Amino acid sequence: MRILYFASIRQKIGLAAEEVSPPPEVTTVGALLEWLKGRDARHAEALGDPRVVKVAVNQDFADPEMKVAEGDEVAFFPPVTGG
Amino acid sequence: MRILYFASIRQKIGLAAEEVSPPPEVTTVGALLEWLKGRDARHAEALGDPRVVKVAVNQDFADPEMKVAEGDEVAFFPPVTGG
Amino acid sequence: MIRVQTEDFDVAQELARVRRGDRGIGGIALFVGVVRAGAGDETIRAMTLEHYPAMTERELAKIEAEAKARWPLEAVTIVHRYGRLEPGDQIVLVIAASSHRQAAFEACEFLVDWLKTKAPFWKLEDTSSGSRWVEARAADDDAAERWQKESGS
Amino acid sequence: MIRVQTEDFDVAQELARVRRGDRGIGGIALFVGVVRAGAGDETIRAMTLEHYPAMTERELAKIEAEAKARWPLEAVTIVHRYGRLEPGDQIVLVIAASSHRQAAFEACEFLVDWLKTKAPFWKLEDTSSGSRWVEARAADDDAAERWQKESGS
Repeated sequence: MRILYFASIRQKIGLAAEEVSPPPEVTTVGALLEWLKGRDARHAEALGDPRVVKVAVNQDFADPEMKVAEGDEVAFFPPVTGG
Repeated sequence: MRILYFASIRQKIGLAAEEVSPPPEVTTVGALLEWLKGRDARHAEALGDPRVVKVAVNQDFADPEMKVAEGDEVAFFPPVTGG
Repeated sequence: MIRVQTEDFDVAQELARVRRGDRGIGGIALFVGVVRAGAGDETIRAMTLEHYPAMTERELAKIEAEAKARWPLEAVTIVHRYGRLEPGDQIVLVIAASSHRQAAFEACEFLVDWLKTKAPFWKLEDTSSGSRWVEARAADDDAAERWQKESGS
Repeated sequence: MIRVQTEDFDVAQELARVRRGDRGIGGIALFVGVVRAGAGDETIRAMTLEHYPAMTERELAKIEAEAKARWPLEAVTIVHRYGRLEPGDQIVLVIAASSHRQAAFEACEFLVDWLKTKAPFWKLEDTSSGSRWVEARAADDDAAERWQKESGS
């Protein structure tokens, strides 16, 4: 599973992308987020505040309940500020 | 008093401007309009429908009650369609 | 900046003039009105805009002042053409620039709505079925009316 | 027409492209977003826009399709820049052209509101007091939200 980080979340984690293989019980966006937060202190801090962590699965905005699986591209980022 | 006509009203009357000297009892826009309508059939027809006759006195939109006097410039025109 | 002219205008040049030197601008809303080629089944061959010069200048100045009083604007531009125009020709340009996009959008729309109902211009269309004066639309009055309500409340 | 690019854009050229060949257009609403020089007491030296390329294209296409479904539009253009920009630089251009001005205005405003809340761009400001990520504004969410309500009713 390919994980992407953008903007302040990318800066805090210090990575733009990583390949991960979460355990089989990680089947939703919410579970994946919790699992990633358990990786190290930087992940925990960068992904800690649910109000400022937005998620996209395969380039579409996603809810915590949404399913994720091997092969998906999952992106974590703060609220967008374009325009 | 200088009278100006624009657009369809100008076309119907066949004049863009005329100098008039209404009698002393013509002191308002409304009275002036009635007096002009009495001049001839073309004036009567062009100025006959109050819904489509707008008035400006000295380049400001005016109501029928507004005063007019010697030296004023009074314009009659249909509703505007600019923009 | 207000101009009433027969010549065409250059949107890029007017936009550059608005932006020049003002570093507080964050959003610029523009409106360009053009002559349509037809309405319904008819073909429009040309359009002639007549206006009341002495009054036009005054009304446009009032409209501009009103917009500047209502919104925090860094710049306003109104360019309105008169004379003979053909389908595809530009008729009017309105630009409103502000530090905030919402103010720019609202002011631009307000200016166009007021132009349509308060600026002394009249359009004569030369169509495939003859020449005729464009009639004022109730929808334009309604569009202008909503700004009255907002100011009165 | 959607483009995401580092290069600057030419408003006149984009406007000409929209107008070219379409004789049904009566009104064109445009919005140009530019980098402000400051916010409050701070001076902004530069701004860097980051985006999520694969998702940006998809979201912009969705936003464009949504606008075309809601309003009778003859043409839509969205150009959004990314990378490093300086005060006064253009960031985004939105053009909506329709036979009716009201549709052009509404669609243009809708597109800008949705861009602000749905397109995956992030702004890093380099200010006189350090570098910091621009925070999303509740006002932008509210502005986008009103279009949701209108569609849901």
